[in-house]
Amino acid sequence: MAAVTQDTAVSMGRIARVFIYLLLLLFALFYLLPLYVMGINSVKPLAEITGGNMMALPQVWTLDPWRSAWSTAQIGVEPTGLKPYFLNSILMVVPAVAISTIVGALNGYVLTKWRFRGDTWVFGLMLFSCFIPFQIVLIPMAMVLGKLGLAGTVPGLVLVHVVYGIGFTTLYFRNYYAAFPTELVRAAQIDGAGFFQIFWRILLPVSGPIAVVSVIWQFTNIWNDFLFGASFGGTSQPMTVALNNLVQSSTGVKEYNVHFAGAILAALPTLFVYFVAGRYFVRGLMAGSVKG
Amino acid sequence: MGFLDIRNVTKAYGQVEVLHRVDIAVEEGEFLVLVGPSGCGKSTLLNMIAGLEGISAGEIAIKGRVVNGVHPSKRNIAMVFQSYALYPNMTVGQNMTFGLEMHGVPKAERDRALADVAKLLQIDHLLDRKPGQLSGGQRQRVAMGRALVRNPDVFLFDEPLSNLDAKLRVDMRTEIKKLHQKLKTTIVYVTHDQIEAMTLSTRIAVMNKGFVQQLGTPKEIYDTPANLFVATFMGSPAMNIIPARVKLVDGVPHAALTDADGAPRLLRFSQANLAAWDGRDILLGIRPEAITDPEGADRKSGNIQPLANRVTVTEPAGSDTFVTMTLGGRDAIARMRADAAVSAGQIYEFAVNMEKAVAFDPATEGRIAP
Amino acid sequence: MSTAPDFRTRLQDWLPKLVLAPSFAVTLLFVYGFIAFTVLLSFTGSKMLPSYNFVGWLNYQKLWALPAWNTAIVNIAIFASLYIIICTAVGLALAIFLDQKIRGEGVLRPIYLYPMALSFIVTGTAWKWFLDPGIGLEKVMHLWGWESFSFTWIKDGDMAIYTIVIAAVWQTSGFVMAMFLAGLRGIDNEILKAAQIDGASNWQLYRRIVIPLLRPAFLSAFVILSHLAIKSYDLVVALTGGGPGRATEMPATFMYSYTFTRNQMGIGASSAVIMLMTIAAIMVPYLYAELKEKK
Amino acid sequence: MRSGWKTMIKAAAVLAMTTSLAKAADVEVLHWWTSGGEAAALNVLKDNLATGGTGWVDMPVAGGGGEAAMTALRARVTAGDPPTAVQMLGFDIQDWAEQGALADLTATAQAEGWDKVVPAALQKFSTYDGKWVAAPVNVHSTNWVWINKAALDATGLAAPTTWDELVAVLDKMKENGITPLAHGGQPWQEATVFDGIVLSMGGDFYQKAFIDLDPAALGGEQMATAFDHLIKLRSYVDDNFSGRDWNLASAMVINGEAGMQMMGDWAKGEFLKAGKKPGTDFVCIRFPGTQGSVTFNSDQFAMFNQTDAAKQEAQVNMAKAIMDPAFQSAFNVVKGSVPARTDVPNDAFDDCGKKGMADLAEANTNSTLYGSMAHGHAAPAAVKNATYDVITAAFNGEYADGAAAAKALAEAVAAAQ
Repeated sequence: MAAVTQDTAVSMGRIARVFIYLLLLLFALFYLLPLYVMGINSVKPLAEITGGNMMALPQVWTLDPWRSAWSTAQIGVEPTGLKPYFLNSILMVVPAVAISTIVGALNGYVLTKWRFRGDTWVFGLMLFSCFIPFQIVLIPMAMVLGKLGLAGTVPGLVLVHVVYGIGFTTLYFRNYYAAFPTELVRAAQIDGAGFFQIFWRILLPVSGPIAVVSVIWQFTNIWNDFLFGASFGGTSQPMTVALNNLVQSSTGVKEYNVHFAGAILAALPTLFVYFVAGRYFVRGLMAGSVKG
Repeated sequence: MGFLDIRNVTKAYGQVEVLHRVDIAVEEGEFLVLVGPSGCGKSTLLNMIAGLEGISAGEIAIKGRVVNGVHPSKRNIAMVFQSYALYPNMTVGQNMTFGLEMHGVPKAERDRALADVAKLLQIDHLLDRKPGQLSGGQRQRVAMGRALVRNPDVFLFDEPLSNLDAKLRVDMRTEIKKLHQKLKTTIVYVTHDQIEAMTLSTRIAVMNKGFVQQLGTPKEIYDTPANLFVATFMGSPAMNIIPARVKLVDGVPHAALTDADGAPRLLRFSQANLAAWDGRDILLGIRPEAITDPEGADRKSGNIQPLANRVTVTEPAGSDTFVTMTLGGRDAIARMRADAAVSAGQIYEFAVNMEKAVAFDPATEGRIAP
Repeated sequence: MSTAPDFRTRLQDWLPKLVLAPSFAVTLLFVYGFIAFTVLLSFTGSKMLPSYNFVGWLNYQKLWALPAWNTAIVNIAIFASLYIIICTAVGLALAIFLDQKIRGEGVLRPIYLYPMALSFIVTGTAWKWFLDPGIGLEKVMHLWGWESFSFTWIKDGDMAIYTIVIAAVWQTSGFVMAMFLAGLRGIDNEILKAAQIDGASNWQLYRRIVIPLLRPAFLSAFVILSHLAIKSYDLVVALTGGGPGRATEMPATFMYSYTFTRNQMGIGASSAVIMLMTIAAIMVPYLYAELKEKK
Repeated sequence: MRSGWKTMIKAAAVLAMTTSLAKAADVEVLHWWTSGGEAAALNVLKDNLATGGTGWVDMPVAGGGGEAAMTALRARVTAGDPPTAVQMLGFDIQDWAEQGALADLTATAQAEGWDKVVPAALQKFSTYDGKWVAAPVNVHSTNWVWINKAALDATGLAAPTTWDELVAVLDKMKENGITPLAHGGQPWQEATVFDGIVLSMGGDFYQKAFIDLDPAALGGEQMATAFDHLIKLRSYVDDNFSGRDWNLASAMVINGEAGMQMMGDWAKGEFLKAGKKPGTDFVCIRFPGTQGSVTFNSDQFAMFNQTDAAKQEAQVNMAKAIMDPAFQSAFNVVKGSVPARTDVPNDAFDDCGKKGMADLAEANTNSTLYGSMAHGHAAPAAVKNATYDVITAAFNGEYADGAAAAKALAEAVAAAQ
């Protein structure tokens, strides 16, 4: 593979190559711009922001906005900063991601290795859950959660996220497992492994790449959700709702530097996940999900 | 009652029957090969023996126990797959003992069985590697080792050599044959390669379109194919099938056919029962090795018929030379000695061993003689 | 000599379906049940909370008579087509360029990809600033000495929708790039070698061989982008709040405001039904083709 | 790894349990007062309640003047799990009361004599069907104009009291090279300005058009003139107004970039925080032609039905605490509004605050206290938003003239009813 791409690259010529690098860098700048604006303005004193250039480096560097956003900014009646909400988000995201990924993996396993009459129909129906706009489900979801006694609780929120996540996770795992040799499952059956043993011992150990895709996808989606968090979070509101409370406060001086610091804080986990696991993401996509 | 009994087994997907009333009894220690083109139902049958697919009708018994509905792991069978189906996340050793582990065999015993088999297959040095680090031949051995460790009643092989290159395939074929002779286990082996079938088996079941076309020893299958399909499927190059008419000359049946130039020729049959077919069209089947140069003709044969014919193409293959000619309007191949002096366009005197000739009914395609 | 399957085998037969059943049941209720509920609501005179006084097609008649809904339809048409085309073009170009043995690919790729990780609740303010002539790009250019530079789209009712396209492309084009990159890396190199031996130029190689081979990636990208376009809500709220005036109203914002802030749940539901039908019209043929092919 | 999960899930379960336990004798308050000053003001209430043994569970959902909070509320009520008390504006209270979702506070109200101290116009929103369902916290009046003193002096004119004077001042400011009118392009801000314009056409007209929703008034000549005035005002606003937050518009007036802003009394806080003094640095006047009349909005806490007796008691405690004159004074000093009770002493308030209280009392006695259309105190949400649509469109120049806009307004309001 290396040989061929090198061939094409070489024959592209020096000028074309410089042009490509230039274009790639230009796009990198475009993508980084909002992050730069947020970052640079989160370490300026407020006066410098209101009077100055949004792109300029700070004249006075300060970490106060970060400290304030994290632990002292007013969120509701309490000057708690975003800190407690961070924990709320974690308590919600971790189980929701874990459950939806595991359920998706099991579904993908059944839909490819234990096929039955009408399985594609079942899958097709499940897939539609990926495409439903969330605003539509708000009211009926509230009714169901109320009936279940889960309204305003963390388990309720986890349930909601799992329900609208399994379409995606099932899709990912199904496409990935479709390429996994069915003979291995048969061999394991003859070896005496049961349904779960095969899953646990044979398929799960090789599911790394797609699990990364599924986890990244679910993690970012759930972490970034605002609508469900605000509506069903009750007293354990997630980070996004707190950030919104910080940024959207109706009156008073807008402390933009604190807002930006808070925004970056709220985005740190997802940024971390993307930058650290990003390369596995492309690899995972290659491993199956793009094949459709 | 055999060791492995397949009784009137049928497989249907909804309305579509893909396997029709298969009936085979396999004796202990037998090496049965299921051979046929792809889609003939041979793998389905194997999977049904393994328990990987359900049985629509009929029954399968192993050692007298009907196993319909019994879980694959409880049939005491082992299977070697086409792709070897080695678990990529486990080492060779773990792969081989996984089945024992699943059956609750204690670790010490597993290790002993593993050591024995690894030694037998000469893969002791590979036990800590992952399948990804093995060559094709090594994987093949590991796959067999995994089956052997289980010490099953019946071994099932699903086209185990088809992923190997030509040279390795021949080596492994010999290896499997040796192993069978040494261990005397009962084997059911699926392949689409008729040479594998011929060399390995003690008995062959030739399958096509969901039917067993013929069940017999390799010699029976080769010499007296039950029908046109078996005749042409088994053997390479394939048996020559030549349209002819039976003609009685002095009460003895002859095959009347035309040579490359359209001139009529007569070849005397050895099979007297063909007299009943006097004046009717038949298909004459002659294997390439039964058409030779006169010096290369089978000296033990009691019925060598001369046949002068024009040569179309010669193909020297080192050990033999294959000669193509036209007979009865179709191409026919003769297998000559390598040094036979024959060239294209020339008329040459061939010797036809009519003792080996087979005749088929053009309508039913069934064998009518011998 | 029993022929009945033993217990374990029977359990193993049922287990796969048992495992799948909860997901399927949940989907039936939370997706199809809710859709049915929404359809039902769209025929009622629900205002603040769901009520069950049926009014026939009245909500739909009202909906199509509303100028704001027509604006939303026009906007989504402009937005979706531009967004899908630009995202695909940018994603494909970046993927092809990145596939040229670029040094630093490991750094560039996450940079292109990261916007997908951020919600507009996080980046909304930064974008608003950036697009605002008073503090953003325009002012920066002026400060840097380019006095005649003008970029006031977000304040212009006719142009504001394009700023939404810019931000949306920013967010998802990297993801599309990843999908194309995965597709490119999956192409059999022997085919490329063969094409080069056949004398294809780079341009021809991509146009005639590579891009047609990326068809599955194109399809996946199209499906993902089109449903994101129809669902786009955060983006609009964060950037323009639907303004200037109602120039950037979209079906999702329309549906939300009628259902939750204007106390006209019936009309909101009927707009939701139209959205769902549009999504279904795109998804169902795609899913049908995809799943049928694989069967 | 596995045990890690377990503890995590356990922790989540425990957390969920404790929060639901804590609810028993607490008030759970849904509100969108999240900025520093407001939250500090709410903290007064929280502390008052704490001394009486009633806990406070905070559920803030900010954004869009309570839109997000109202969505969350809808989900909570639908789920059968409403918060105890919810910050609410005008007609939302009536709408929720109509759904039968609100608790009856009449007994407490009678015992405390609320009907004697709360202005009648406010009571219209705090009561439904003769029953008290909400406790009003404050009264904001919306028909204010905030003028930069220096900019006004530069025109050489006096603070305007009529439309023509206003136009003269604005023109002069334009000549002086500043943005005459600071404005943020958000529907509610445009509606706030329009409230003032319509009120300047006369209180009766305002009443007929926005409260009675009389089609003749809505589509008539006077309304056409009002729209003409609005369109005229657009010409005094800079081009960069769209989407601007109101406090940024205030900042323009504060630093002299702009001449004036038409905004409710909450804008005062911005001026004070910037260290500006009323009278010397900035001037606060009623919208020209509306002196003596007040359009208001009022934040109230609506109490939602609770079955649990302990919660009901907590609810009553909270209502009492809100109506406590000391709290009303303390809260409104911070918030910049005036107390919802007319009997609160004005000692703690500054000059603008005192003027606000006096204006309110005067308007109350003269019956010239009107609910603000822009802030949902004149007509229900559907009508309000339909009105917004037309006003915003008119401000952005989408109608040929005021008459066309007036016609559109009458149609939109009719359609929304």
